[in-house]
Amino acid sequence: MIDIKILDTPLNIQSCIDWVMSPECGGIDVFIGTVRNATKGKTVVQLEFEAYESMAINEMKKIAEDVLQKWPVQKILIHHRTGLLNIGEVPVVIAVAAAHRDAAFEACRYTIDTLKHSVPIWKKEVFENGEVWVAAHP
Amino acid sequence: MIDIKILDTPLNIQSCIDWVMSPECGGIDVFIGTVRNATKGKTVVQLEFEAYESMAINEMKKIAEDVLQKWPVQKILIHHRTGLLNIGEVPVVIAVAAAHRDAAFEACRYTIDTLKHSVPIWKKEVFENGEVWVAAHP
Amino acid sequence: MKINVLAFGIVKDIFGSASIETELNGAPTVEELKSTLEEKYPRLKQLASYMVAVNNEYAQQQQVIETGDEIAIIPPVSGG
Amino acid sequence: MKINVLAFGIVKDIFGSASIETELNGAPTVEELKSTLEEKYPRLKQLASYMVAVNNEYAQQQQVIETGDEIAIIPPVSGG
Repeated sequence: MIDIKILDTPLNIQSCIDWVMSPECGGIDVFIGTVRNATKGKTVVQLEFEAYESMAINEMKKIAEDVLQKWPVQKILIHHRTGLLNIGEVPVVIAVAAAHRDAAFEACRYTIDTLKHSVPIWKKEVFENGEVWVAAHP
Repeated sequence: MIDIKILDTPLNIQSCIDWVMSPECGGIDVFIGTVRNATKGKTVVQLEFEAYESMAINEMKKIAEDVLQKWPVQKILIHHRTGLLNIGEVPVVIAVAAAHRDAAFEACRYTIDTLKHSVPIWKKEVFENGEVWVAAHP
Repeated sequence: MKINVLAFGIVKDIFGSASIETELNGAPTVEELKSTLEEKYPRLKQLASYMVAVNNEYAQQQQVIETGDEIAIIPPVSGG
Repeated sequence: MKINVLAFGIVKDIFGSASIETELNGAPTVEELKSTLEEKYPRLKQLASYMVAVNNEYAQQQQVIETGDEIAIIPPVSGG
């Protein structure tokens, strides 16, 4: 089972975990991205996330379907937030439930790695004296 | 920072995650063990966990200190529950926060793998018609 | 043929807008669209890379754009 | 020397109690404790394996047990 969402409100981690829990599963791995207060030694004030929503949902579904093909995973959830986020807030939650923990760990890591590579979502770092779209320039 | 606990009451996953969150961290990996409804095709009714508490705390601390040596991890939490657990309940929560996600994933997986190998906690599977201490016999 | 092009992230800054309209001849390919846009918005060439999406899918250079397709410029992604 | 031995998991079932007392001569090693216990409780030998903990640490076979040490029998663990 797959649950994919892009939300402009705070992500509810407990609800994400509740959704993946099931009596057939023995292990859940959850990845939670959080906004760091610094990047490459520079103080970060806020992050802004923008998504090309229809395509981002599309690409996240592809990743989730891929995971269900590759690993014996029961449930996978990917929630990504958009808009302005403060330090410590959560842009992304990925939760994977499987009968055995190895599959949960591997699938969860694959999901965040692939998401960062292929899903059309963009992050702008807001500093004290300027802002920059991450990874835009070489 | 390290937080190790053995509790005979339900684990609060959200509090575990709140404890590891910090402004220096960009990634949190959380492993949640859950009680499965079956093992090797047999229906499980309940699990009972017993700990040699003082030594289990000791061994879990060793794992956590080992993690802080081996990976650039900020915070690690290991909470294990004891007593009778029903299907879907949570015997263990491990949460690891790091600046970067690779360290969080690797440290979290190392922690649960090592815990299952070295920490003096025992699990009894309760079936419809009998019960068995897991792994006791060859 | 008139093409509406959606912009995201830094491309929105480059276009100065969340979408622009551009005129292309005949049955243009993705490659031709890119050339035309790069001529009009040279800062596109300074990006680490960028892709074109057609109907919510990453498109190849030779893919032909058809009337009604949803076209978007995808600068390097950085979600998660 | 009287030794109090803590039991957990299946060893509690084998001993029929959460702890037992046993008598050993002189300055016994962990190995000697195991032999004595296995004689009294042969089911210990049917376990996949078991360790002895002295003062909350896994002990080697040749470790000498001293008065006041906390001794526990650790059958195969299965937490998590």
